Amino acid sequence: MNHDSSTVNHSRQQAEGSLVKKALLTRNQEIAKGIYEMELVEPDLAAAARPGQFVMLSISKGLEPFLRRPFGIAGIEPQKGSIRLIYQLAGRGTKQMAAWEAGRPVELLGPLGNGFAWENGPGRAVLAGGGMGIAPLLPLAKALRSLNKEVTVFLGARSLDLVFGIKELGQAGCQVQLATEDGSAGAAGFVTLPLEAYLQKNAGSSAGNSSSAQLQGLYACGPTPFLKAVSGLCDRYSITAQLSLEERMGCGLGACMGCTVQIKDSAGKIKQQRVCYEGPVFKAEEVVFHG
Amino acid sequence: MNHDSSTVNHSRQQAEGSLVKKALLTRNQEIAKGIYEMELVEPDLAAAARPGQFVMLSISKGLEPFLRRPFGIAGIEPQKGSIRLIYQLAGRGTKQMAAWEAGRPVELLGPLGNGFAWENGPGRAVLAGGGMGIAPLLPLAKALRSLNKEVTVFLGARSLDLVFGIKELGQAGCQVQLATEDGSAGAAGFVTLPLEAYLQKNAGSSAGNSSSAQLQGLYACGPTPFLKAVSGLCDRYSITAQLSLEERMGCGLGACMGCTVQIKDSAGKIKQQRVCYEGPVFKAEEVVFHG
Amino acid sequence: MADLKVNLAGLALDNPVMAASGTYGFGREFLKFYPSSLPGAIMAKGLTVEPTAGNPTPRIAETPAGMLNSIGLQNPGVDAFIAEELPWLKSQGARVIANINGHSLKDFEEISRRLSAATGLDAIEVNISCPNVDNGGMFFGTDPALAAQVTKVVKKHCRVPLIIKLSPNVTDITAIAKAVAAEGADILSLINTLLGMAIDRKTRRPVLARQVGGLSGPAVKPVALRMVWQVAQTVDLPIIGMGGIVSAEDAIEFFLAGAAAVAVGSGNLTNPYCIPEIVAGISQWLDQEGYVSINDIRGLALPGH
Amino acid sequence: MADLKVNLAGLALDNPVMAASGTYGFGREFLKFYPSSLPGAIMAKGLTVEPTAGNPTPRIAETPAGMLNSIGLQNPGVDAFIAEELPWLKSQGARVIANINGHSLKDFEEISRRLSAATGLDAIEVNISCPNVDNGGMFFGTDPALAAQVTKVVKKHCRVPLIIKLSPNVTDITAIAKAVAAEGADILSLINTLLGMAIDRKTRRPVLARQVGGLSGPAVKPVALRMVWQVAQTVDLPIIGMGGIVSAEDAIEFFLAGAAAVAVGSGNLTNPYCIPEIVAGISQWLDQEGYVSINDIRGLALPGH
Ligand SMILES: Cc1cc2nc3c(=O)[nH]c(=O)nc-3n(C[C@H](O)[C@H](O)[C@H](O)COP(=O)(O)OP(=O)(O)OC[C@H]3O[C@@H](n4cnc5c(N)ncnc54)[C@H](O)[C@@H]3O)c2cc1C
Ligand SMILES: Cc1cc2nc3c(=O)[nH]c(=O)nc-3n(C[C@H](O)[C@H](O)[C@H](O)COP(=O)(O)OP(=O)(O)OC[C@H]3O[C@@H](n4cnc5c(N)ncnc54)[C@H](O)[C@@H]3O)c2cc1C
Ligand SMILES: Cc1cc2nc3c(=O)[nH]c(=O)nc-3n(C[C@H](O)[C@H](O)[C@H](O)COP(=O)(O)O)c2cc1C
Ligand SMILES: Cc1cc2nc3c(=O)[nH]c(=O)nc-3n(C[C@H](O)[C@H](O)[C@H](O)COP(=O)(O)O)c2cc1C
Ligand code: FES
Ligand code: FES
Repeated sequence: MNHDSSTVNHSRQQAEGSLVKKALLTRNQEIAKGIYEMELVEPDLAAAARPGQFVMLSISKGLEPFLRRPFGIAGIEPQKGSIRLIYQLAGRGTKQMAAWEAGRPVELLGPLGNGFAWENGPGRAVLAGGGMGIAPLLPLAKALRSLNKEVTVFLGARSLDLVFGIKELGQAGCQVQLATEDGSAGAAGFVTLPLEAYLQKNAGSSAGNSSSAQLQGLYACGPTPFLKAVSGLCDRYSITAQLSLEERMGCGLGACMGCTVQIKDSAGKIKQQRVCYEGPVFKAEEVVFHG
Repeated sequence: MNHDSSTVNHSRQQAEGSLVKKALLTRNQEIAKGIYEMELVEPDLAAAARPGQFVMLSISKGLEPFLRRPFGIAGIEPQKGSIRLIYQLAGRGTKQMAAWEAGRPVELLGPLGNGFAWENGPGRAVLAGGGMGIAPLLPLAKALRSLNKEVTVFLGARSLDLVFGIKELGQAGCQVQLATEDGSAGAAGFVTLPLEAYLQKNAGSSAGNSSSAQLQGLYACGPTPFLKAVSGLCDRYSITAQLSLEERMGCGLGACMGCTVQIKDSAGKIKQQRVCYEGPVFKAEEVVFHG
Repeated sequence: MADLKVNLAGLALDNPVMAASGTYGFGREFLKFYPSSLPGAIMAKGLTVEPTAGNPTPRIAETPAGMLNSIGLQNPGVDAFIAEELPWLKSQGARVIANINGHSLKDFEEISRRLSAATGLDAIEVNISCPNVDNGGMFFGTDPALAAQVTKVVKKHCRVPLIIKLSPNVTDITAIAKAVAAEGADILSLINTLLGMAIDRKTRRPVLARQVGGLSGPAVKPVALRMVWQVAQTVDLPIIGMGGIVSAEDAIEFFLAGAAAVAVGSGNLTNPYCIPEIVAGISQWLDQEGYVSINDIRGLALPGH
Repeated sequence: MADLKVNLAGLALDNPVMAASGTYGFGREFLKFYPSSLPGAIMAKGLTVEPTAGNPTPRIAETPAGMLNSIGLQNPGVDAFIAEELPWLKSQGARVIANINGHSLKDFEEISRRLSAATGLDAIEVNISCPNVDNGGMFFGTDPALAAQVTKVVKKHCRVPLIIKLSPNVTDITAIAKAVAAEGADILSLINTLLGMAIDRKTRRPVLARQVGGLSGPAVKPVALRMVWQVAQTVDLPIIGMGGIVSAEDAIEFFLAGAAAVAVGSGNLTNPYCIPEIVAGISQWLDQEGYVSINDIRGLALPGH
């Protein structure tokens, strides 16, 4: 992703050297209920990674599990030569990962896919993360803050014990608005409610806005129904948005056509695009939601 | 195996409690080229194990590899609560085992099968091991020595770097005769040559024997062609022998009929018997060799 | 506690987890681990009219997430089963299903005739799908007309629920299912093993003495699930699902695919406690998900649910 | 250094390790890892006459030592292949095999007619065995007469070696092999995927949107090996063996079973360097075992060797 581009730019950040990397696991700990954070040191990876990109982790050298596992990059620290992943226990792959100890070499492919795009210079951005969708927004929030943008992050989770990243976002100078479905913290209910309230107030012309800077766009990641709702809001309030999508993946490389989504261009023509290759980040108005 | 029985006795040494055991790996080191020795602590197992019995090791908790792996018990130390296994790198199971570090819990089934039988009191025994077949003869040699029997052990190996157990046998007070196929140590050629020379001298009536005690029997373990040759010698020199057989195993428990061999009774009637259950030790004269 | 009882066309079982034929002998070897009454039923080792020696060894090969076997129906013959194994198993409180095999229709007729005199038998399973014998065996299971004939012949003498065990080595398993259903099969069990092979790079030869063998274990689970799911949509008979079940999770998938009960085969070889662990795991899962009975989850993954 | 060159009915390749159709796109994605000229040949993603969108997602599920896919032949259509992908691949020095599909004989005729005008194509592979499309697809591959018809239709327009790709979802794969051999197939490739299914315990539904999918990966290797071994004994055509090959050891087993060349499918997804590693591994093994050519080990595990 090119930081200088002013629109979503799907040109690939070509990785230096091979995409197959061996990284050193330096930290692996539970940060919320059933949610772990892993730090991996691999300087080339850390230098090349952009917010919104992902990696395919190899869980075992053998056949079990057979496929690699995709995880969004949740932290990028080129100075330390490290990236971070935040993952939730889902099945046997993540269960094995949770047992890994620091010092272990981890094989992965990455960075993969195209990250988020943004305009250079100041401005205002809204980020909305549902559940694990918060993870890939963390490095994005920091990148936007480093350009001195005002960043408001809406975090939605089922309950407080599944929330992570708030402190990190606060330290980076983001406004954080939390909603939990069970009301255990922040607003009760879906995070799309406070998000809608915010958009209502802040969208459109910057006149009458609660903030001075212009709202440049919205970035969202989370479960499909959440993205669909966010997409609807953006449509209603005429806000351009970028969505990070998920699909079950075979290769993560663009070869198997396993992760195809329907993307419609401005003329309304539908194309098949690969989440792993043309995505995972797409313009909200281009994404065709089914069902 | 009942130590008091004077003939091969296939009654099963009933294990106390469950056959499924979790043992602690306390040592795992290379003792010859590509040959490793593993010490496992599990007091019930050490107390129940008899020379000639085996265990089925679980290599992984998952599906890879799928089946357990059979290994003869190569050392029994009830006082230390431990047993030893000696294994050669053969494929992916043994390769994984070689990487295990002390402190690891190892799941296994055992002790399984029926061990060797011997007469109580002094006497004289010959043991013949080919290749890895030496492993299960080690605890047998010690048990026989503890009854003050004279024990001569014939060890055959492809070359010197694959030989193990000599020192242990020497310390236990056994006579050891080594033969290597490449002549790198001991007699050159197959170990059946010096064995035959020995049997020629010592078989039959104890009159004219080089030793005073009576030759009570021969115990052999090794590859099938070796066992077949040994069996032929025993036949020729009218020596009763016990052979420990190998077959590819499914369950190790007697349930799958994977490890069947043909055993003929004294009337010449052929029965199907399971190496894992009625064996692995059989009387030489009962074993039907094919091909 | 959820109710694990199932009733398959009159075959009433305390729980739906059976031991698959050929992986459990006649139950004796597992007595060291748990009572023979624990499995929903024990499908005994495949029987033939006369005692059978089986194939030469090696009979076992390992494959990725699975195994091959070419046992070749080694068994003491149906009479020994009736005289010794069946009474012993019944004395242990086990539910017993005889698994029968033949090289000809006459064989099937004879073995079912002899079994009709046995007391205590809970069901008969007809193996028309064994890939490990030369004549008969799988042959009967790959042609709808032949499968129907075997069913008819056995049905004549069968006084207990009749299970036909289907072969996965066919183009269309639903055609076989329909054919045997039409001739009076009460229950279907599937799948038997897939015909496979392993080659030894060192010797350059097949690993198994018989060259080919039957593939089982987790590797075949996707094929087994698909076939159960297809057959459940085709015929209205209870299905005993098997093929690769080694955990409660696996078993639950078969119920969702439409099975009324399941059987564990290779899993018994790698983990002698496989069946009790699966029974406990299913029970726990049903409770956790709020189901009252195992029958409540049957077929939930079928179209139209 | 052992000679890795093979010649399959005129299809001469520098090495016998190909990329299997559908797992390698049109080669572009692997250029990041190694040159497109490295594989013996690239079997391009399955083509249809018109551009095809494929099936809804999820299209991928993981299974023990394997995977299911239900891509449904998403592709840009044969014309785009001829205009863009083929010239590009040839400019990279690749050997290119077009994988063609159809819902009707007319489709097969049309697509082969269009391909007959393409320059640079090294062979055509006819997929009569895709389990992931509703009409046609596997249907043609499960009946000897239909398989023969497709072969005949394509043969008419085919100016390059003609490969027929067989389905494993059949009772007797040798019958199909004989039928297509009789109509002029030059080479056989096998196996395509086994029809399978995965069920999600949480949703109680099939994992794949299309419910069933094609099983591939190491899990199916024993079935693939058996079929190659059977077909090699039945017809006198060179065989491209595939199904579960992820290592040089796997590949060698296929040669021993009678394959003249091999292809790597799912292995490309889990390890982008799978093909070069296998090429190097085969070469090393041949040297170590003292073989002069890969052709020397072909069929060593067949009866009579
Ligand atoms: C681009 C992308 C980025 C992702 N980023 C994250 C992240 O940052 N943190 C996180 O916790 N999770 C993330 N996921 C989801 C994550 O990949 C799955 O939770 C994980 O693969 C589950 O593996 P498992 O073995 O534990 O579960 P299993 O249930 O055993 O998985 C079985 C199979 O299904 C696939 N699978 C299961 N769930 C998903 C899913 N939701 N999406 C895609 N494939 C799935 C697995 O890859 C595997 O092939 C991401 C997915 C994608 C596609
Ligand atoms: C009763 C018995 C006692 C044994 N004792 C010893 C011992 O003390 N030390 C030792 O080094 N080896 C012993 N073996 C052989 C040992 O079991 C095999 O070498 C080992 O299982 C190979 O496993 P692997 O995964 O490394 O090889 P792989 O080639 O990957 O094995 C693949 C499969 O073949 C089976 N297998 C391979 N070789 C043999 C074999 N020779 N016998 C039986 N099964 C085999 C494995 O169990 C496995 O299922 C014994 C075998 C038996 C039957
Ligand atoms: C060692 C072994 C022996 C078997 N013998 C028989 C048999 O005698 N009769 C029969 O119907 N099925 C037999 N089977 C097939 C199993 O009953 C079962 O159908 C198959 O293994 C699939 O289940 P699994 O994957 O759980 O093993 C045998 C399977 C194995 C592994
Ligand atoms: C994702 C995927 C897509 C596939 N698409 C095709 C295809 O378009 N045409 C075809 O003939 N085979 C297709 N196949 C089958 C493979 O070419 C191959 O026959 C099969 O996967 C077995 O090999 P493997 O076990 O090495 O994957 C596909 C397989 C996979 C995994
Ligand atoms: S996962 Fe293979 S193309 Fe995207
Ligand atoms: S290994 Fe199963 S009976 Fe011996």
